[in-house]
Amino acid sequence: MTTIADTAAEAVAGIADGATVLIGGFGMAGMPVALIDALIDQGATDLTVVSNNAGNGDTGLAALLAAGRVRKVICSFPRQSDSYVFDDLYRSGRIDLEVVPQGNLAERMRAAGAGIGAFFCPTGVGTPLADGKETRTIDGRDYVLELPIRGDVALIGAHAGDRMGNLVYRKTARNFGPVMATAAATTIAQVTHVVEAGDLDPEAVVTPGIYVDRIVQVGQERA
Amino acid sequence: MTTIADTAAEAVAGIADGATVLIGGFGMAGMPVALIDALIDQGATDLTVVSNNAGNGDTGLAALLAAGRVRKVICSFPRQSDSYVFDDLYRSGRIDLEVVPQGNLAERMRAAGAGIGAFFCPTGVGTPLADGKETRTIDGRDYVLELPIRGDVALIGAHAGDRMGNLVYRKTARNFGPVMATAAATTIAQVTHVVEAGDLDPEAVVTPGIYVDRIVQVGQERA
Amino acid sequence: MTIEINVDRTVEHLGRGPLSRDEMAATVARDIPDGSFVNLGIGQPTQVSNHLSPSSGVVLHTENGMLGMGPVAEGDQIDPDLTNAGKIPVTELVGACYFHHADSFAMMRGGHLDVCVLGAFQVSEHGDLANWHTGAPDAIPAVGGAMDLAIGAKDVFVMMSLFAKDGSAKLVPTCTYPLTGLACVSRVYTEHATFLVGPDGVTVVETFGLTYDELATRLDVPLRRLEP
Amino acid sequence: MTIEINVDRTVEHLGRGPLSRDEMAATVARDIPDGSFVNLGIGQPTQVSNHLSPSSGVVLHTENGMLGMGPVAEGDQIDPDLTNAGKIPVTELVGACYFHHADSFAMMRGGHLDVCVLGAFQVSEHGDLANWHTGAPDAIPAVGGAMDLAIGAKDVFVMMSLFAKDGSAKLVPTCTYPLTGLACVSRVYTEHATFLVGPDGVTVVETFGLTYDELATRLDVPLRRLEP
Repeated sequence: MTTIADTAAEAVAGIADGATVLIGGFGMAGMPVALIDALIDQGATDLTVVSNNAGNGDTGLAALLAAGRVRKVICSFPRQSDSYVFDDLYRSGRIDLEVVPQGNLAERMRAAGAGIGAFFCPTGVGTPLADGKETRTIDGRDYVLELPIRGDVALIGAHAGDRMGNLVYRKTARNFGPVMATAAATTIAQVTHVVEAGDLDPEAVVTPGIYVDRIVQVGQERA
Repeated sequence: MTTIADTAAEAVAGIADGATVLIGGFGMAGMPVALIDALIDQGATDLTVVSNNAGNGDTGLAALLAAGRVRKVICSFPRQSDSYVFDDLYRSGRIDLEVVPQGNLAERMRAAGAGIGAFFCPTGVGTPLADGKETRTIDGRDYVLELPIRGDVALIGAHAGDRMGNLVYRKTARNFGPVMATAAATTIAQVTHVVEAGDLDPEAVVTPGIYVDRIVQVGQERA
Repeated sequence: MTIEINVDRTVEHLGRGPLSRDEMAATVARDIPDGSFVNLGIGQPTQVSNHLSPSSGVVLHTENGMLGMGPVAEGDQIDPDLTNAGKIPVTELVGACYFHHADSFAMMRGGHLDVCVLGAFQVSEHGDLANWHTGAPDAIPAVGGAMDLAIGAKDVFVMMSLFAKDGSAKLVPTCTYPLTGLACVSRVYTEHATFLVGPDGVTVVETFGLTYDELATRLDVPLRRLEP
Repeated sequence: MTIEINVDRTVEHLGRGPLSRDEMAATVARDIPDGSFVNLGIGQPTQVSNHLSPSSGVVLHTENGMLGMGPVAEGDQIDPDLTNAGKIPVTELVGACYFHHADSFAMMRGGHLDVCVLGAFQVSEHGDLANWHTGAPDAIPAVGGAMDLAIGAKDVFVMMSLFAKDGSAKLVPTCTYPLTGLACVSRVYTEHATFLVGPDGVTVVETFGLTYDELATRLDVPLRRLEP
């Protein structure tokens, strides 16, 4: 059952030290900045963060890293022109990194959400990222065995959410949100609009409300 | 690139003897009856059909079975109150049957479409449907290894399709259509409405046009 | 089992007969927490929906691709594109949504449903389920979503008569019919009693029209009383 | 390789210098069949889009969840919710659609894209690709979608300069940089020549500003002429 939180602080209450937190967004598109800011205030530490990137500039995920709350990042692309917060932590040995091909990152979370125990994936065969992993030839093609990535919590951004917890997104800000929502024990969404049940077209709902535990409206980001 | 066929006959042209044909629908909802009728006229035989059921009454898939064109059915639930065509073929040894749990049927086609070589699935562990299959305990839970199901052709029903091949469905008639569209070398959709590119909301497209090879409009089934 | 039971010791409802089918459905409905996401199997379990009030906030899932399923459609409501898993026309409630079959079974297999209610031929004392095949040599095998449902929900409730037509108990030490799932059932609702099943064996929650001791004499499985 | 080449024997374009970057992009665009679904990698490959006419029916995929991507957004078109894989604001063409990351990479991994165009540090004579990591000990590893793209499309085209800044060839017998994918590249477009690579080794399709024999003396891999 989905609850509508009044504030981002209320939405992130209870996230525990040591939690694995899935954080949506591709760069800044879809990044739940208000929830991350609230998580910084909330104080949970020793976190493992799963996200496509490892922070841009000084805001959002980068601010969480700068606050020293993250033990490990699992991502596809930490290195960016403005990833200086992560770069510094990494080079000084203050953060662990697991690099995962972007599609494997998505598919491993999808497996967690879908109850799949592991899957044979063709991506990365013969590369350093497959080192030490089980491989198998199936029907003449080589595959690497990949395991699910589960979250204790997912923090995602969406465009609108109804009181049932159903979510719709906007353009490429959709990215990892729908997958992460399925892969975490508790999913928390910041949305631009909270709407009434029935206001979203049942054919166009992207994330069914069953995956969403808490929603908070974070202001009209655009007209 | 999607082509708009003028007739169902044109849409199913070229389906070869011995083909594996994925046929959408759950009961009659979403079943592409016009395409199946055209396939009967087209004459391809020795087919393997993958579908949730094995035909209802005398129309659609049941008519294809009655015409003697199907060598094997892969489905979850052949036995229904009105599956007498299949029942008779099966009991008289004139058709092969592979029964697959409904979710495995969907996930195995999803794997084919998504380039996954195999996956460990918890469904069916310890049951006769897992006999002879590889099993593995992962993180304390038992799983069975399941392989992809690929189609040479998918025949599906949808509500509307645009000239890019994008499809939307209607209510629970969506069922297997979007998954089958990804899993076949050639996907053929019968739709109630062919619309112009831009007429479908880009946020609400269910099957991207990349998965759809041919579309045919089969008349206004409802006002 | 993730759902708490609502009594702290075994209750014997005497001075009455066994539950009717409708009363069994009401008993299951009573035990489904408000706001749960629930899948009701084909047949008898669908009757549970008659006892779920709209104010409960219970959301029904149908594995052919919908959350927010409403009651059976009647008259003009009937739409061939909107059916339940039994292919019976149903309706859509406010706040519903649709998804395709792979997404629907991912939802189920991934453990996101709170409760699934199923019928059964047999349930073992440790929660093994047999409900898809009698094993008869002339039967055409057909599994549908039974195996997916059995292993998917956080709690799997079985609704069944406690005894088969030949008088044999359906709650058994070991299933003799082909299995649907291993150690998947958490509760069994019958006309004579409600049971918890699982790693610790069988615990009797309530009896209807007979005592715990009378029940024990009619079953081949060791029973335990519920105790505070 | 699934896309046919447009000449039947090796062509030497003499009396001119090597291709400019823009000419390389035009050459790649020329070889993409009308109606293809194409992913253009970050950096130089994005320039290929400048040479794809709207009438070609080529549909661009961006792995962050879109088919039907349009040109880079300018001025009022800029929308932070609509970017390409390089996080640059882009536009939406008529007939576009959006999907989430797992669906987007399923589309790629499942072999549904016709062509992917990537940059590279090195390509081996049999089509191994190295384009994600220099292997330098102080480099922060970052793979993004490179490995997924490498194994996903039906045809993987590489656009790169034929020689590194230190003069060493980037078309090599065996990659010395960490691999992105094995035997995945089908064509290599460079300023000096266009090559087919794969199980049969390296075939020269065209040269620009030098002869086949001159090219052969500058590379350590065995070359073959294209012959009818």
